[in-house]
Amino acid sequence: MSFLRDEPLDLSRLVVSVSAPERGAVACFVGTVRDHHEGKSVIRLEYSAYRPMAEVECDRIVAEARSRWDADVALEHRTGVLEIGEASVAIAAAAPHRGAAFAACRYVIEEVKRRVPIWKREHYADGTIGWVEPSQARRPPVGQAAGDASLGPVDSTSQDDWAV
Amino acid sequence: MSFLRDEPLDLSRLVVSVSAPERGAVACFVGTVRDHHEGKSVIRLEYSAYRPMAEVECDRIVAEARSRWDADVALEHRTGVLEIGEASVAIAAAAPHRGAAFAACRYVIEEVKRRVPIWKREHYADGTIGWVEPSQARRPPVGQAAGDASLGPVDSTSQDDWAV
Amino acid sequence: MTTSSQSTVTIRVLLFARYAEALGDNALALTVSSPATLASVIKLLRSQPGGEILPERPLCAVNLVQARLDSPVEAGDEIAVLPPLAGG
Amino acid sequence: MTTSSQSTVTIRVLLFARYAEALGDNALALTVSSPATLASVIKLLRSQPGGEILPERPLCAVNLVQARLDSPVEAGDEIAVLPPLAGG
Repeated sequence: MSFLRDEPLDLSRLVVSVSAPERGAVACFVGTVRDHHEGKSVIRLEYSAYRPMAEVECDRIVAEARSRWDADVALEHRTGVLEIGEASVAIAAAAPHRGAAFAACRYVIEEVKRRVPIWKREHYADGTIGWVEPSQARRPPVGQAAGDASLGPVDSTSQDDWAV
Repeated sequence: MSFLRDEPLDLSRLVVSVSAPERGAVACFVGTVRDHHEGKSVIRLEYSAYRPMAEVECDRIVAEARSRWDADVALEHRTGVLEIGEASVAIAAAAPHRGAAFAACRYVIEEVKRRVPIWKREHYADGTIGWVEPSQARRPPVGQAAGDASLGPVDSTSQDDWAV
Repeated sequence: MTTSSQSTVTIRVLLFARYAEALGDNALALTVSSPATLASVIKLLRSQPGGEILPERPLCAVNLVQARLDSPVEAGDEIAVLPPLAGG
Repeated sequence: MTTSSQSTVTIRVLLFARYAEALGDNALALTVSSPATLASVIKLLRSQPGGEILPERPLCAVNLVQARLDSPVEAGDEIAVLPPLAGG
């Protein structure tokens, strides 16, 4: 199975894939392409990836979420050109109870943003194009060398951060 | 618009209804019928409601979530007979950022369970039928009169409980 | 249409789920002293056949809004007595 | 296929997004002293035309796993230099 997709994502398919008679709670997340970024009007977006590593990293994240919350988890990320409103990422997490489903789902989107080697390039209404840098919150703290970021899994002591 | 539905719920329709170019994060929740409850094998489930009050209460909950998190929120709850695995409740919350989307979605499911006058009757594999009482966690604290539960909106000081 | 004498009022009460089953109907008309409160309606309801299933202080709504037991009620109000909720 | 002399090794480096754009290609072969580390590869990469865009300590992966700059690297390893991630 591939986590990276060149075709439109289908949340319903993910929900079906994780649902089961013993798991009565499904939490989902869909990220869609916004029409603006830092004051500029965006008309379309292009996602590229270091595909083999992105697949491996997605697989690790999903496995971590499954084992931590006894959930079943499905994840897909778009690559290629996306129009405004199209889904860039879709996640479904099913568990016997909703707390675990929400926590697993939230964990996966945070870790995808933090660890999966994917980049995006925005096409603006004024004809310019720009690589999107992660927001301030995701840059290394001030005083640390730029780019000296870590993408290892969160250590187990921070698991509570994901409780929802 | 009606929040109570006699036909199968469609999460995709809810996601589309809340999505917009400026809201790039959609968090969803789907509750499905489980095949067991307190050790008994469940074969089907029946939801009934005090419909006019349930509609009003759902409307209030959605309005609260919208205004607290600047989110757009859609909610549907099934009534009638449901088979195992069918969705009993579906929620989609869209916001510019994922924290707000998750918090709004979680708020709605918790409040639906706490405040909306809906009841369910389980049909068991052994031929018996039982009204489902809320779990221990949702019963009034020990020492409080049975049934003396409140279904008013949470007060504003407890808003942080819903931060995700 | 209900009519009230000088000292009593007839209140229509909606019942649901387990309570409707126990009391044998999903709506009952009860005549109580006027002025009436939710508490006086509940007290009479608990004395009906099957009414012993009701707790002393059940969840109640008047005109679609949760109401305390000391709330006054009048003929024409939509009174509902709600078993523990189980939606979601 | 790369060959190494007694004192140097040729390392193939994958580049992505902004870095690939700046260095004009999504893969480069660099010859560095042996034994080599990620740090020695990055140092040489930063001296290439366009390489000044790289931070001193970029995010790197060796064989699909994030690696520290003091990690040893050999011919045949899949070395990747990653701009700040922007998935999701």
